[in-house]
Amino acid sequence: MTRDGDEFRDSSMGTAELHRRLAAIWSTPSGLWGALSTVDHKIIGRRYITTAFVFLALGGLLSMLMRLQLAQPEARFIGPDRYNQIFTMHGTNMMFLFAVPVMQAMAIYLVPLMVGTRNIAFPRLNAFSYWMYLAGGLLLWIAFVVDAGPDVGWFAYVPLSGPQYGAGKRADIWAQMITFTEVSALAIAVEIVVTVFKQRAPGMSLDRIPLFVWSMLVTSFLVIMAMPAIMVASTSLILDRLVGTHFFNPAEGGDVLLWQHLFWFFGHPEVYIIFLPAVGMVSAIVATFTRRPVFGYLGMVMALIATGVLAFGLWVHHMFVAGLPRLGESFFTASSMAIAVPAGLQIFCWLATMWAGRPVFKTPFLFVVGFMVIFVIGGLTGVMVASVPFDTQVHDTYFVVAHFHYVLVGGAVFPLLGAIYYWFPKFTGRMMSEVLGRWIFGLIFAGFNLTFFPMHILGLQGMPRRIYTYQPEMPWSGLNLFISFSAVILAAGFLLFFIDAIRSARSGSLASANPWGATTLEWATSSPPPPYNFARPPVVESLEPLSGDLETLPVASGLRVDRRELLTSSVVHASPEAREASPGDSIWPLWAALATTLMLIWSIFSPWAVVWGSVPIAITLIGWFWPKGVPEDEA
Amino acid sequence: MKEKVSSFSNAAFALAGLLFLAVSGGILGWFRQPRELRLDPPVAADLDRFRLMPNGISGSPPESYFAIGKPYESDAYNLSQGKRLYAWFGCGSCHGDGRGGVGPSFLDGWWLYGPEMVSIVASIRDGRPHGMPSFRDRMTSEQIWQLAGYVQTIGSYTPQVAAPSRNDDEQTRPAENRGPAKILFDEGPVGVHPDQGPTP
Amino acid sequence: MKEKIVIDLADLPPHGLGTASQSWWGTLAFMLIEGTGFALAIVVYLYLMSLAPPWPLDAAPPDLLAGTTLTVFLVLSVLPNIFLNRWAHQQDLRKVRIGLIAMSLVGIVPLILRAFEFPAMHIKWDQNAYGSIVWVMLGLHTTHILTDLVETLVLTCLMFSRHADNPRRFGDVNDNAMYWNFVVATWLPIYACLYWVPRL
Amino acid sequence: MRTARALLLSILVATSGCGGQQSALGSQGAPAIHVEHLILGMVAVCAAIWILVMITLGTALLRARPRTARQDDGSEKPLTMAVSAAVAATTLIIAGLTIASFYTTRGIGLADSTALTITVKGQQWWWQVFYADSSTGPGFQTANEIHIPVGRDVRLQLESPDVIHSFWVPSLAGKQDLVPGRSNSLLLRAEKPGVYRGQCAEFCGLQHSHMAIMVIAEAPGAFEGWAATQRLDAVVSADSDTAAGQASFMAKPCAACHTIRGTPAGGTTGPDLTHIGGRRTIAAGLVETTRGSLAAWIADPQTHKPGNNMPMVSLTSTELRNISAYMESLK
Repeated sequence: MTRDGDEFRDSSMGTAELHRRLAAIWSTPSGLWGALSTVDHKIIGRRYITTAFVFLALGGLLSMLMRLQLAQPEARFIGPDRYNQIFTMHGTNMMFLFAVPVMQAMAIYLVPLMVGTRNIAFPRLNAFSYWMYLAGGLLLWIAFVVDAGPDVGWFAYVPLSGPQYGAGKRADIWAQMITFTEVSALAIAVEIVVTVFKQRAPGMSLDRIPLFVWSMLVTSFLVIMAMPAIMVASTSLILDRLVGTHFFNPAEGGDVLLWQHLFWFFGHPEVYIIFLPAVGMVSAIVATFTRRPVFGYLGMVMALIATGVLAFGLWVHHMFVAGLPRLGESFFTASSMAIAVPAGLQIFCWLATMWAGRPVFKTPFLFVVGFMVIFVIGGLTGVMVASVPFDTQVHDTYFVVAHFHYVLVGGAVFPLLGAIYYWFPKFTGRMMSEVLGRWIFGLIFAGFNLTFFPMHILGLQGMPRRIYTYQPEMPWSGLNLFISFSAVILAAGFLLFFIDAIRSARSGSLASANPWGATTLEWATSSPPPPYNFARPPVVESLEPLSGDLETLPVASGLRVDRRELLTSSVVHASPEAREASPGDSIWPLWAALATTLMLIWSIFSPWAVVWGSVPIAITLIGWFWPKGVPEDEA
Repeated sequence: MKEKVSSFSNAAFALAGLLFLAVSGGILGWFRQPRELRLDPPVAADLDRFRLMPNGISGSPPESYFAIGKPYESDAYNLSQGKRLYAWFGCGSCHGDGRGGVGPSFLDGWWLYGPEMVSIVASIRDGRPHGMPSFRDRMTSEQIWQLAGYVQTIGSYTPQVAAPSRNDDEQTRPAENRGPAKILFDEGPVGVHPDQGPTP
Repeated sequence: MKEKIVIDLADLPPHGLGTASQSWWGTLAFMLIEGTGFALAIVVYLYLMSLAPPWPLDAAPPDLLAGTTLTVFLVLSVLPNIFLNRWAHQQDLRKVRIGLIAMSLVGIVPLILRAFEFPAMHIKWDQNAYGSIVWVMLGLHTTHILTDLVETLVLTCLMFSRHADNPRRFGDVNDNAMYWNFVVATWLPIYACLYWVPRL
Repeated sequence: MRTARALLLSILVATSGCGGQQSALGSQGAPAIHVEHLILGMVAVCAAIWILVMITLGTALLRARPRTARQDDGSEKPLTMAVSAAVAATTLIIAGLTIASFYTTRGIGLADSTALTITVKGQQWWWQVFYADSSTGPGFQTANEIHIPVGRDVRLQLESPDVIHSFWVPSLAGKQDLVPGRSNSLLLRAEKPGVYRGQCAEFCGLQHSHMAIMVIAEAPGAFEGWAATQRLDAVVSADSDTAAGQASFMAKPCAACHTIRGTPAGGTTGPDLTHIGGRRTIAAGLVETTRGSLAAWIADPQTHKPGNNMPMVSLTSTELRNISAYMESLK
């Protein structure tokens, strides 16, 4: 072991020299090899966010195709086979390839910055996670392009998705895509938990963690507890289809509703996996644009945790018409309604913050206001569908379609768009356009409400979901045509958003380190941050480390500059524990992801893939973890 | 400098992505599964015009069958439709789950009239001696081809990826996609069923 | 923004051990994920059982010998594992090498016993839902034994390489030992479920 | 509540005609009426809450503010009070709505054992309906159309031989799934005579969109008359086209899948056609039953309902005309 001399420490080093040395050790080399082997959380996070938004655009195109087909009764633009693939793809894509990954991607980029560390925990796992996500997304979309896209709904109920009724490999592709995205989501969840637990800046005790970080911590635990259920479910489905197990075959002791229990035990927490990060984003934006901390920090944290716990007690409300015992259903009505209390608390705390603060109506804040208007409607219709008798009339109708778009688009996409406007200068070093931002907000807000509000009425008028057409004598054609036109407004808003994002990334006005006057640590470093995030780890002395007229940032010194080193701290008080090495760039996560991809796709076709396909995975994992004799291996 | 690095690595990254897309696209394109829900009437009529050798064994399908890509042997949707027809038209009452009964077994590796599609289609359409009825007036020609394709997969010794999986019924033998003929053969000899009558 | 140095970290250790290390927490998180998976498998088992009055379905309860031997062996294997863990804490390379070789051998035995457990179930995965869940539970746990065995073997090789004498490696041995305890601990409820619940 | 109802109804287009009524609002059966009251009540409460929240939001954002910088900490106390009160109010309202929901469930109740029981099986993509033997005569089978007597509880026994479907006639009752391997039941009751349309509400494959069912509620006398007709075998009229149609039906693949009682046709894969001419619609609510629509359907079922299990049988125009005439005659 080398005893490191003082010349390798940052303690007495001049700023320019320190930056030069840190850049040398932390930068991602240029070129294809560098891009493929980087483990920088900012590069991977940006890549993740971009990919997720590409999937959003593709999913949006699908919804426009559906609106085209539904604009008039008995239209023949798209046949039932393709339409079923399209709506399955839309749901699957938006849930598994957009909503969950984009929220986790924001965390990959922001959480290490917000807790004041230099890279995410397990950065190579992070790289692996991205490749798995990309491979899963490509698998699904390529399957769709070649007319083998899943056509069983994003929920893939057996027996329709089972061996007898789901011909071909369509349902297997869906189930295996689940495996890809769940592996990547679980990996990120572990990284976030460990980053938040062990890598917080000195002094960032539990009561000084930013709300966004809290929300991502709770979300990560939800991912860890909920996603195994869908892995169990999708694996059983593939086994049923490939090797003839009988999990879902009632004639041999299996059960059709077992699928629904497993799916919704994951599926309901999934909603909160998407929504809770948005709570964090809203809190960050509200605090910055009302010029005061969010009211009721403790209440907000408690509400996050309560929502996370309650999320596991609601799944049966997706099965109210499946014929379960009445008593059980009543319990789930009560628990489903109860979750409105923590959600209400959060809304009231934001309202109180706005009341007491001094609102600045910049684009990110506009999206938060839009979120409040829309999400409250979604929450209230959620209370309605929690009631068993109410649900028997609206379950699987356009009322529910309206409800969850109000919750997911209103509750998650609006905050996300606000968050993109808010953190874009940090991501790219450039501002997005404030003028276009207002137009975009206006178009999306108006387009969204005009598109989705009428769907409540359609549902009550008896229009079921997942139909590729309807008959002319049904009284739905007028509203459907109206909705289809409104969807064009919504799409125009998103198109303008993409244009603004691309334009701003290339030629937006340059951003300072802290353009909004925010108070969390990610704004303490330059925009965009250097590869090492912070030249010296910041030290936190309050909930808002950058509040007031801060001129000097308290920092810690003593880290080495000749290896990738960061600080680990204790879980509760965040007092420094060790100077830990952070792994350097590596191509092995990519090889491991390719080997895993090979095995997972092969196993759709043959059970032996699990045996033979594991060999390359084992080899790549050994290559990944085998020490290379670099300084980061030292201790 | 930093800007340049990131834009170059982004371009390289995009290139790699496109390459991956193309390769995977090629691989999956091979498994393309379009579903033809409505067969054009002229094509359906042409399916009936296959030629058979004088002894009723083997022959050649119509040209149009090749033109549409031999869907009844390789397409999962048609094979699964064939499996439903097997149940709906009561094939099981003589052939059981494929292991035979009053009629011959499909699983013993012995095709009385040969394993070719046209022979199976002819058996279903025109019937055969010793009790196999003609289904000419009970099924359309497309249905007969679907059923024939399915019957072929039951006895296949090399399981096809596109072959149907198990039904949601009681399990009597491994499903078609697992190669039941091979599994049962490995378990022990499957003799000629005594009731099935003399071979032609 | 100007910086003001308020803490000097130079005296901190260059690597965290135990709860101070990230990999310890990472291992814990993965154990939580897999533990949830095992718990769900047991829930599925009990759910299917609740639907079927005669349980096990169409099979005798599993033979106890192989499974019980394996259980006793696994419980006993915790002992050398604890020693290995302690030696790794002491960073005693020679003893850790001995311990790892021992644990590699210990990891192979359950795989051999497991080969006898599958037939002891008196059912195959494709016979009915009972067979399916039983095979999946055994298979799931076997995967964990296998993964840990491979990890132990790799660590053993590593400990005989030039990278051996390094606190980071000893930390890896600690995490590996913790994971083996997890593999043993998860087996106990599965054992109870597979072998004793059908006898209730 | 009355105004809320009037408002909602005014938004809705009045629905009638051959399709029959299909709406959760404007219900005509006891279970659905209970739910409709709950729907209107909850919508009213929730709308009021939303308006209150929006007023608060607007005021919070736009209210005039003192020119001094950040307010001192003392001003948080009223906010704490306000938030606590709002949370308490939320809890109370939620509790109230939960109780209202329980009482609605109780109000709907369960069908008693004396209720008329009809077994409905969901098939890809049509409804098979069995009437059990009763005091007035033996049981019979029909498809895609259920007749029920007005003012009487009817218990539907819901089963599925293939995939999950969901029986939903919104004007009469909430929906209930048909789950393979399980048997569910649903209470149906119509207060007024009429035609109530419903359709499958659980995604069930290619033709989920075209899987409608008609519930026809009629006076008890009319219902018994209808049931008596259904029990009879098919009667062939003397018309020569019809007789020729019957001959073609038996000679062609049609008879392999469909049953017409009183004839050799005994297939069980497709719907029972014994009295198809007397049903309002064909192909599970796809089109009204006329000779023309029958001919169009038989000639090319895969164009009208792509993916359904009825094959395109090649027929001459005469055969097609005759078979359509025969179908129409099966009243």
